Amino acid sequence: MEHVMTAIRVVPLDSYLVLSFLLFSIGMVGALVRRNVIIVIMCLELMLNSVNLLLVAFSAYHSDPGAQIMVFFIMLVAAAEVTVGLSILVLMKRNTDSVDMNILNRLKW
Amino acid sequence: MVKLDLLAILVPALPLLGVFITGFGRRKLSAYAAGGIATAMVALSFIASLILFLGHDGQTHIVHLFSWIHVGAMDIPFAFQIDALSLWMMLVVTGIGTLIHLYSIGYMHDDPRVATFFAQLNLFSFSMLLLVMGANFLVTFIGWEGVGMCSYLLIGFWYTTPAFNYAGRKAFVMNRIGDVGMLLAMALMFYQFGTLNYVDVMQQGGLMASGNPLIVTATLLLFLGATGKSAQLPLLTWLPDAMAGPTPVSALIHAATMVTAGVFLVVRSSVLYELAPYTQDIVLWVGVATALFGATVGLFQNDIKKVLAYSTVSQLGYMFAALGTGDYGNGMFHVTTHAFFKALLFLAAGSVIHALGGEQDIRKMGGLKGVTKTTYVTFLIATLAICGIPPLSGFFSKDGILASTFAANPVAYAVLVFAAMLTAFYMFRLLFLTFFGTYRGTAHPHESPKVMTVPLVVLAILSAIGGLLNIPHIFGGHSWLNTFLASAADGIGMHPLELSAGTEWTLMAISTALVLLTIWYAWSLFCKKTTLDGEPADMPFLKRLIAKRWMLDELYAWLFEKPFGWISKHFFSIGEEKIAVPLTAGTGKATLGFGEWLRKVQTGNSSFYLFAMMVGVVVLLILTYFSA
Amino acid sequence: MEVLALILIPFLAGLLLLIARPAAMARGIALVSTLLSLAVVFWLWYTWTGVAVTGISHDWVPAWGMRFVLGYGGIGLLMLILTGVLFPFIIGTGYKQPVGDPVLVNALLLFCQSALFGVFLAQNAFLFYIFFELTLLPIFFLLLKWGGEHKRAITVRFFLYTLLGGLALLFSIAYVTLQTPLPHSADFSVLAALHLPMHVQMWLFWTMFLAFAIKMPIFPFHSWQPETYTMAPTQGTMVLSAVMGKMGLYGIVVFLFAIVPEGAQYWSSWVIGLSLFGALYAAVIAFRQNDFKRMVAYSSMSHFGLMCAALFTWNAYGISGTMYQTFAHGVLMVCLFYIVGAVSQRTGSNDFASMGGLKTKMPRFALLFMFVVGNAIALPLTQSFPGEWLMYNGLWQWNNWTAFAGVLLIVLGAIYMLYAYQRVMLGPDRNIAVTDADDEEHTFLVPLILIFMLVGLFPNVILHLVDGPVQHLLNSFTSLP
Amino acid sequence: MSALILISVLGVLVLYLGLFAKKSWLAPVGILGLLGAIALFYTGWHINHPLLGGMVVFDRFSIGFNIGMAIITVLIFLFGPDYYARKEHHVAEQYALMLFALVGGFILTSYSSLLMLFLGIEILSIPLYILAGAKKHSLRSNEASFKYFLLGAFSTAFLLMGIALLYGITGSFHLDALAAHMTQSGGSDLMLNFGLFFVVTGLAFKVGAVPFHFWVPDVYQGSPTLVMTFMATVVKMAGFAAFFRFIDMTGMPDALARIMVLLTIATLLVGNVIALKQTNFKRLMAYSSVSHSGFLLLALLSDHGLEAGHGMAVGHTLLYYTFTYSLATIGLLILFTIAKRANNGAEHNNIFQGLFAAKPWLALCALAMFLSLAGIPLTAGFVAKYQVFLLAIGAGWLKVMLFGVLMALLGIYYYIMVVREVFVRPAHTVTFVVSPLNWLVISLCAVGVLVLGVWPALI
Repeated sequence: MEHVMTAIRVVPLDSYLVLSFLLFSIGMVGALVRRNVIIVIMCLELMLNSVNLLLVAFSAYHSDPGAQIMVFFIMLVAAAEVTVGLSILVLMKRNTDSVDMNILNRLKW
Repeated sequence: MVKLDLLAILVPALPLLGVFITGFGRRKLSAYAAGGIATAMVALSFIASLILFLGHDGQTHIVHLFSWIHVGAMDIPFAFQIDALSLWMMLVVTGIGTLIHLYSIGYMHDDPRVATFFAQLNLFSFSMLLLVMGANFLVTFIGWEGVGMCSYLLIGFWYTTPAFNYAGRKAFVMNRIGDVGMLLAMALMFYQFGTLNYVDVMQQGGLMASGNPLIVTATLLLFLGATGKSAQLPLLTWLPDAMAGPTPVSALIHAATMVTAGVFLVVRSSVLYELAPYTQDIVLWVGVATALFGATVGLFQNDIKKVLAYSTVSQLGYMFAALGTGDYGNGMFHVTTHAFFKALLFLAAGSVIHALGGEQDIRKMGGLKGVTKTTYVTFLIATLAICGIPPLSGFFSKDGILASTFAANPVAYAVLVFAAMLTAFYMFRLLFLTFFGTYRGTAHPHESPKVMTVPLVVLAILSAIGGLLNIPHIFGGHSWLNTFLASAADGIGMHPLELSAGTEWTLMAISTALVLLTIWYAWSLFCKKTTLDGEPADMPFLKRLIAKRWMLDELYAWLFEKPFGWISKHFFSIGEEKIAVPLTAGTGKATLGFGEWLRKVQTGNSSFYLFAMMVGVVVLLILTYFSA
Repeated sequence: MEVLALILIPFLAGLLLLIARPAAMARGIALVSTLLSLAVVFWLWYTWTGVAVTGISHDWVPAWGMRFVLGYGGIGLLMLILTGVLFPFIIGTGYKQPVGDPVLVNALLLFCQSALFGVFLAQNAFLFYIFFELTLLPIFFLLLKWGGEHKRAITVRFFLYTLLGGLALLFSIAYVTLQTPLPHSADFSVLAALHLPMHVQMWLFWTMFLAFAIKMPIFPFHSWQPETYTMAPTQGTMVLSAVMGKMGLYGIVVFLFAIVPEGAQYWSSWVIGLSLFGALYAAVIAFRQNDFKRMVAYSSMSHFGLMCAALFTWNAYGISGTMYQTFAHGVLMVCLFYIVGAVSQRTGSNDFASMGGLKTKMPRFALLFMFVVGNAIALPLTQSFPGEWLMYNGLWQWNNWTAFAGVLLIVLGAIYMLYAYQRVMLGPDRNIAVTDADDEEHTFLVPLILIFMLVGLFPNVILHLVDGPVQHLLNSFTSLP
Repeated sequence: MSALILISVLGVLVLYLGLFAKKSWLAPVGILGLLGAIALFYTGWHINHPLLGGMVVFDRFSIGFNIGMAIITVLIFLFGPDYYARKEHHVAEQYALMLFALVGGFILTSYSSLLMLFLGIEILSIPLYILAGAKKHSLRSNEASFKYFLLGAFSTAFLLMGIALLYGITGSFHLDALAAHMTQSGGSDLMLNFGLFFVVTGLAFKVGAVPFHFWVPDVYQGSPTLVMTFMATVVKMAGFAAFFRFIDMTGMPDALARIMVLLTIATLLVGNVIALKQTNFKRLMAYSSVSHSGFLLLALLSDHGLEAGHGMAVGHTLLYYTFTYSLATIGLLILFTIAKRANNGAEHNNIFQGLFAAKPWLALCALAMFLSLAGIPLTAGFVAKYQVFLLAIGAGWLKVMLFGVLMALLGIYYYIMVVREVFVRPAHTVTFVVSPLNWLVISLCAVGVLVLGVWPALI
């Protein structure tokens, strides 16, 4: 286990930061520009995972396992969330026969 | 003293009682009952005043009833002051009042609201008595406003005629303008002296240096009040219109008593005026100017009452001229004699109007001396009196005034003499056109009933012999009235005339001669042949101007009434409806509009929401960056 | 205990009405309850010894200085008298000029009276505020349900406008409460003791004054008043003008003069200027009004202007005069609005055009009206005169020219009141089918007329109530550091 | 702790009851369980020990909030039977999901570790995503759940980013560590501020603060009324509890304070101004909920300058405010359901017309609750606002506070407009059908609002 940590520590922390920020931004922008709900959900996952990456990196640098527990929780919750999300998507497909997220805009003003 | 207190309270209380009786019983009482009661009340209060007068010991008595307004350092009692001045005014008011009440019984007996009329007439007597008896300015002010209100009510007594109501309002409002001065003067004096009791104010004021600006201001403001009440320039246009009221009202309120309240007020505070020579000059010249104004306008009036009204204005001018010269004694004397003959003139005129069934235009009269004998004779006496023909009362009072004016300022004297000539002219014009020549009207003239003629006779006698009250030294008398009034709280009117007897004789001779000359001229114009004025339209300019009362009413209408109405309308239509209300309502509307606009942001598109959230995040993030 | 009774009697009576809903005797019950509270007020007056009374003092929420303190000083007592005396008449108006469902109307009026008693009894700023706002609710519903045209819009506007002031006041109360030493207390006694720094008083004055200025209303904040008065049912207008407006004047005395005296002193010239201008402005407007009720509304605003101006002159005559005048003005307004109601009830409209020449048909009514006019133009020996006289003195002692401006009001007052009287009563009979004043109207107006004549003759009965407190107020101010 | 377990088990139990189609038992069982939980919380009032390795602390603050939320949930459950009367299947899930969400709420009030914060938010949210979409065949319901899910997930990502950054600085998820670090670093560290900011973003989303409020109106309007009630009440309480806990434990550096001020002002403005023109009652309530969030943020703001853990006055105010607000909201939304049925499905504000004529008592209750929301004296809403004002002035936020006063005035306007409807006679006759249970709940809420308004010390 220990050598994993060291392996992680090879790369300076800032690089992890930048990378995860990049991933996060990619996800965010993707969620903004794409209208297909499935892709949007994927983008959200990407954002979450960027956070996971960051957490792992930190835990390595702090040599504290807490963050990795957190990562597991995040994965778990993300799974649950996506389940719900997809089920909602299914409903949506049934009702509107489309997966374009702006098709649903009856509620406004 | 109890007796004095009781009487002093009775004097005003009786007319008030009359008000209640005639007022509450106005439906049940017959015309004569109401008139009788009202008259009785005033008569009784006359008797009470007479007893007080006879028992007067030359001292000043304060009858303290109760503390009226008491705040902090201000304690204004409800009290009467019994001294020579107030006693004299009480006598005049109740005396003349009684006669006029009596006369009214006959004059008003067939009016449906006669009881109300008498109630208001009694109320007037009550207020007038408060005015003259008040021991401090504020109690006087009660009466001051009270008489104003009564005059408003009585002028508009026949309320179905809009013109009369207008006249009433005009009178009241103009008086109110004067009252502004009075109120401010009182505020000033209270601020200065910490009291409003005449005795204390005069006592403290007397210690101040002559020409003290405070005194000048106070006296000027008081005089403003006086001009309002006594119809002096510039606040005189209400008096002629006030003739809309029943003739007895004109006689009592607008000739004999109320209009002299201004004179009374000035005499009351003569001590202050003595210390304000500046104000005295103003009083003198306002008086002179008014005398001239009234006299000129009187020349070409065709309404019998209007003529008398303007002559009243002019006579009041004489009184103020006297006060201006500091000759308070003769001022009061003229108040008295004027009360006699002017009341008489009005009542006689009323009798004529009554005889002609309401006709007031002298062009439709004439030749009445055969029909209405008593009226004619009494009217003649009064006319001679007002023109100052010796030895009638008017001669003495007017001559006294002329003399002291000459002493003070020859120019003023000249103007007043001229005014006296004009007076003689228009009075005789009136007399001739009314009683001489041939009847030009359509009605069937008849002499008035006894109840009306008796007062005429009494007044005629008074106007004839009234002069005896104050015969000057030059005639071997010793100015009894002056001496008597001098015993009042604050030695009034004691100005030994510094004129040689010779000068006095000359003055008398001059004025009398001129007057007689004028009378002859009037005779030649209106008695030998009857010349009638047409409408103002076809007169030469100056004459038209005079006939139209120097356009004073038009001037005021143009200067004040119209602009005021305009402002009032537009303050509302612009200030309120265009600015104030729209502003509030507008604020609300604007907010709602903002809401309407802002809700559009909630487009309903999820991607926009995401975008908006991200923008929010980024912006705030940048802020955090810079503020961290 | 009496003080609590004052608040409870009307409140319980109102509840009774709401629960029992005795349509037939609703007015009777309401009248009895108001007379009952009037009796209590008179008892308080009778037992008044000249020293401030604290009836109830009880903790509420100590943390925020909210305490339930009821009591009254001379000025408060005067206000209680005002409320107690006028409400029987306001209720009585319903007999001759019924509006809406008697149960609800009277219940609302009673609630309003209860709240008003609360306002004048409260000795704790927070308590004061609560009652201050509670007075609004009944009026709000009264106007909303039984107002005239545009009632919904106007009512809401009025409600929000007054609440704006209220919230500003609440803000000020919260602020000053936090300035008090721990444990915080919003009692007037405590608040009066703290001397806030000048720069605070400068702005705090306005946040407080706003509420009262809107209530009265004073010139720039008046735009709600005429339309509301005109639209409101007669009883509502009476409450608004005769009693609720006085909360403004009372509030100025208990809040501004006690808590921000220097601020009040500093701004007094501004306030006096605004008030006097507003007074003249309203008086001028009143002259050419074509709507009788609106004309009276403007006259009321004009009077309030004068009162507020005199209040800020900071001398015994101005303040006492104003305090005295609150009562006079209340009586006057009830009379006037009753007359407006009675006349427009007969002619079917408030418009002067629909009136004129009524005196021939209704001479007795004209006489009553004449008395009221006399009071309205402040003839001496009517109730209004001593008040105005004192206020003029106050103004004069503050500055001669303001006194001049103030005195002009008696001219303008005469102009518009007499003109109104003429337009209603005088002139040729236009054969409008109207009936003369009946016994009910006499039983309503004659007592009021007696009141204002008697008080006018013996104003000291009112003045001696305020004299002491006013002196005390002035002394406490002059003794400031 | 035991309460947490109890509620979770209760949820499962309810689900099983659903399996055996004991529809009429659901609400009673749920309520009994909740009362039990309340009792347990109450017994735990004085014990204040950390649990789960110090990741959760049941102190007075959290227990107070928990009891409050439990009570609100009880009231909502009391509304349930009538609301679901027409619905045959899948009623149990609704109750169960609400219970699960409630567990999330409990965690949010008592977390002392960012990990638990994250978990709590998710446990609270995920059931709500489902509940919002409970009406399977209603497009609106579907849209509501979708938007809620989408935006929720989005904000979660920010929250996590924030947590990660904070962890990166302190090397621990524990709030105390964070507080400690801040006290020594003085809170001027950029990364720290970013972390704090991202976490605040996530929380701001939950409480519906502008500009993260976009979900509120749409979701409230779309989701079933009962669910909306739950969101507007319990979720708000939990959200602010979490928010306060975070702010109070960590303390508020000036940078964050500035952000908070902006959030507050924006929330007050947008919430109130947009509400002015709302004609759909649910949407109106949604915006009013936003505006109330604004006032609550104002209260949070006055925690600025207090050192960590000393904001109990603020906490108390938040509890009082949210609880009384929830009371009024429940009552009104139940009334709304009744009116909606009476006007066959319309949601316009004017469906309340004729209420006073038909049901005077309920009308008066409605009046009380509206006035409470508007903040008129003698109602709890007024006291709540007054507390906020006191706090804000005490903390020196005078200008923000004055702005709040103005906005409160706007608030009064739109509530008054609805009140007006209540007292208007309708054009056509409407018959309001009120089940005794609903009547009870409404009366309870109204009376509660008034009683709490007169005796605020009760909370």
